[in-house]
Amino acid sequence: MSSETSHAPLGFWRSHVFSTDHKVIAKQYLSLALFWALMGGSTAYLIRWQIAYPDSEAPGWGYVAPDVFNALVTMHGTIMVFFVAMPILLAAFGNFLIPLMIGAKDMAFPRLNMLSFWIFFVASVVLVTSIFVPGGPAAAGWTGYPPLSAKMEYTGVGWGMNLWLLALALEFASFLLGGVNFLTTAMNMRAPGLTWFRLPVVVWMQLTAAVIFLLSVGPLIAGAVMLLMDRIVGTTFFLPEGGGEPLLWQHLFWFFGHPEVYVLLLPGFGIILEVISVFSRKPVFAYRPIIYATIVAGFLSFVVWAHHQYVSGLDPRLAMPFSITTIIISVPFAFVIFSIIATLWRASITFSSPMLFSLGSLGVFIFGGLTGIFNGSPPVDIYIHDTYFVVAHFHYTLFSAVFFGSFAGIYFWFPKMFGRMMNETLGKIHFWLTFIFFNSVFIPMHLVGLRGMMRRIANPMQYEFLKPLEPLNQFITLSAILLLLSQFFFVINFFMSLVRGKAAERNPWQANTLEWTTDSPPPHENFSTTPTVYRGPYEYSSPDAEEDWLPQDRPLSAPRAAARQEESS
Amino acid sequence: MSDSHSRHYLMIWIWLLALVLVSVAAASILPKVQALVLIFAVAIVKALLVVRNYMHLKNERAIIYALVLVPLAFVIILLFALFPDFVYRG
Amino acid sequence: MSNWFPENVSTFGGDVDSIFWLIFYITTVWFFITEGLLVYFAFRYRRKPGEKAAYVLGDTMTQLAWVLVPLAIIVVLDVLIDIRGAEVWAKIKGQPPPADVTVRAMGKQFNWGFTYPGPDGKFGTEDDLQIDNDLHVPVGKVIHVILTSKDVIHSFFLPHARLKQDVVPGREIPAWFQITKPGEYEIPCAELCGFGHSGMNGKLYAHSAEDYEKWRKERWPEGAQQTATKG
Amino acid sequence: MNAETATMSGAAVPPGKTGTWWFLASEIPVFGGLIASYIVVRLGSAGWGESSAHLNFTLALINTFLLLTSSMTVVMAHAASEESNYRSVANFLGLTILLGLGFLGVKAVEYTTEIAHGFTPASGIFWSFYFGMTGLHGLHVLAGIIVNVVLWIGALKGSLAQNSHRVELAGLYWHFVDIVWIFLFPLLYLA
Repeated sequence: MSSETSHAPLGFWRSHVFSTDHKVIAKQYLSLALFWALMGGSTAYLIRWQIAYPDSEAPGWGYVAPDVFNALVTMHGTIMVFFVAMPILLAAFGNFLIPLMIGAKDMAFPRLNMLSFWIFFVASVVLVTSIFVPGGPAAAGWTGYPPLSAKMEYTGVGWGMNLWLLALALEFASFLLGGVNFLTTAMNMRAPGLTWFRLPVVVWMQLTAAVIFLLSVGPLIAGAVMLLMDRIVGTTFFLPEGGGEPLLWQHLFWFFGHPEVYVLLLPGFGIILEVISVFSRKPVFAYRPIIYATIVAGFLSFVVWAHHQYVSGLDPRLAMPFSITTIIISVPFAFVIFSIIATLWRASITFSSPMLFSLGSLGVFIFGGLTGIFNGSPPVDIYIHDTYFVVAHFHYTLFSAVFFGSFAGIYFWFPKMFGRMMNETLGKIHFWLTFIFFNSVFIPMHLVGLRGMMRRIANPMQYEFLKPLEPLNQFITLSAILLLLSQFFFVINFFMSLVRGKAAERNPWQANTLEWTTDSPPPHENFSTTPTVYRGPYEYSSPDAEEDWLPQDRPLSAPRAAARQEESS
Repeated sequence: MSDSHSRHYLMIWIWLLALVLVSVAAASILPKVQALVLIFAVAIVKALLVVRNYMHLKNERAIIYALVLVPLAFVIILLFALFPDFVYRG
Repeated sequence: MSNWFPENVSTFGGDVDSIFWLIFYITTVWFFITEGLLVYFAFRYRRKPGEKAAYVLGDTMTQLAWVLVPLAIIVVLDVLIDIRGAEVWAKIKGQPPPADVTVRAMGKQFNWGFTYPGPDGKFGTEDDLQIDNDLHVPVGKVIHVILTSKDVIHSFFLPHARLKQDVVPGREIPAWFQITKPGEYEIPCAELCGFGHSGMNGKLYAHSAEDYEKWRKERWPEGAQQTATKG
Repeated sequence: MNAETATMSGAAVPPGKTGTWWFLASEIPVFGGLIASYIVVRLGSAGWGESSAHLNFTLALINTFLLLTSSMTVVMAHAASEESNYRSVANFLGLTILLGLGFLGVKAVEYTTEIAHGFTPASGIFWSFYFGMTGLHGLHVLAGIIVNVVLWIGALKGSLAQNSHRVELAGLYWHFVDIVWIFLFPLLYLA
């Protein structure tokens, strides 16, 4: 394949639509994911409205029937996890950052990279069409437990469910190809001098996330094939009347499901680690142990899945081993959290909007991690399983990476991506509103959950013991609406800065990693000359330099190099 | 075509075919349990023959070994974790 | 803070709550330590002109100890929580106490169907009673419920008894509870089971001894002489 | 996809091979999950032996022979491409494609006879797994054939020279598909 010579002028189509440039592909993923975030956000609004004011006319939509409510709940989960979180955290940041941070011209397989976006685009089209198909979209929860999801008459959803499965299968194929690309690029195309332990942490975490996804999605692809055959060909994999096993799907789903939440979390951790280190002007505390902890957590994430099934027919004897592995996996993450906090010790912190979002993400994750211990303990899970306590828990852990983590990333790398600075005051307003309304939505949700309110019920007022929760639910809905509205500060800031933002220089934040050594936005081949790397990415406030930063590719002046040499030999 | 290569591959091919016949014979002669054990042992040997010789895994770097063994380990963990729910029916 | 939960009326409900509060106090302590440290460091070490950050790599054991020691404490507390949890789990899910009354519960799209064995104490005999929605049980007795489902996965949820167990079609899952306070308690379904999931709600009538006896006489007039406890 | 765009940083494994092995690593849990489910559900319920007796054993034996032989021919093609002998690369690839098509042909005959006897995917859990596993494997064989055809045309036209390493990569994928059948054959037909 003759790779395009760098100066061959590409037409609009080749350079903007069907482009093999990893930066363009990253922006394509980002824009498609932001569209889906809008869709996911509107499903959240309708769900919250129906719960707070059951069977009333939701402004802008109207009455939400029970089956429509189930479809909204399913779509909210599917869109947010697979069509917002994964594209932004894995595909957009991974595609944009990995080649730039390792000093490569592009991904190892540029055309495969473009192909994986367009497979994701087709998956999005398939999911959108599944909404308008007779019988409506899938309505069996984002987990799609059979037999409810395996037979049309149980939910009245016909092709909507089949297309939902197809959309997921395509999305998995897209991210499988993406993962192969990320790993091959990082293994083979690092700049000279860039050894494995001089890689920025966000690259390490992107790679671990890619490996976890690659090795965990298999059984769910098999499960999706089996479920699709159950629905179309009439096989009975998950139908007990035909000798099938409904619990088999839950095992296959959660064998993928739990590693999946770490696939979402790790890129978020990587981003906030980068941002915190830059704005504290201080090296990441325990860089290498964090990487080992991430890899250990990656392996452990494969042996914890059944803590989702304590009360769903799992053999009671299995609950204890899985609660032990669930406890063990909280150790590496606690280590990473404490190390991030230790990075702040004796730092010199500037509270820019990326930094605020990273600190917010950390604070939110600590709360989410701690509520996880309630869910991990089998007896407590007997009571709180499938209640809003679980919903509140996973929104804390997911929001920390997906919402706060990716906003930190967007505010931090916007200058490099688009060549313009974002407005700081709008960023700070957006942060504080999002942080306050996020907590006012999800802290009360813990209480609603403890009172026993079950998940995915359209009308809590049909239950005597839930009636006293009406004011709380209304408060949550109001805060959720305000949380959604406060996102407009980001949308305005994003599009305004695209056009009228102050022109960004090469290194606005004075950071060390390689992507800040090239222009903003970087040219087609990223680097005029392939950089050579002399040190790790976090040499801030290093004794070797007067300023408080020392880029990876800057050779040390001779005397200092000599001093450094015998010091470290 | 260098003879050493092709002769080696032909030898492996003959071994594979022979092993197929062994497992077929085992299925019809040996009692149930022994037959099963032998059949799947033969299957593993055949897989190793293909992986080591045809896929040249024996002269690859360790990373490639890991790429095969780690997913296999996870699949085996999944298999044994499913036993209590579906085989012993708790 | 005790009204965070619906009133507990079952024997093992107290144990479930005690594990919850054990975890609650431990996590609250850690919550304030960690978040407090985060906020304090963020504020205390904000950028001051002329001051450079410390070049701390955290690659020596003395520095790492600052992270590893709290981690070790967390591991110890986690193990404690897990041991206490295992005891309660074994009590609830392990060998249940002998049954005073056994009932079959069948989840179906959109209500619960209960089958009572009747005076002869055996299922499948003609004196069985099959009624929807209402589960009548004596207070203070061990009730065994054999959970199954007709169509999709539902979840038998007794919030006041701290009991929840998914019902899976094709399987019979045993569960047990013992109510301590007479009254009416709801039995919602906690697993998405179709468009009627919201509103799928049964009723548990926990009768005192004589009320339960009166209820049995109404249901099985001729078989009144068998005492309630057999079966 | 060629090797020289990569600035070598000590990795001896060229990108093409790294990528292919990562892809195969992600395929192992797919078939692993399916086979684990089959084993577990089979051990948990009775009556699978009788159903599997209805399968046509001789056809399966022929299929096993075809696929094993195609594994040999594709590695011969790889050996030939190492020596840039693109004439014999084309011959061996052609042979591999024929054997692959033969495999699918036998599979089609098998399916039609079974369905004619009334054993469709809907007639019970064994048949669900049988059609599910062999169907998914058959699709992978088909994908492999398409890749081999593309390379075969490249070999005939001589344009394969710059990307000769692709023959090895296609071979790796083909061996993987063959190994899956090495396990499917005893699981379905012998057990």
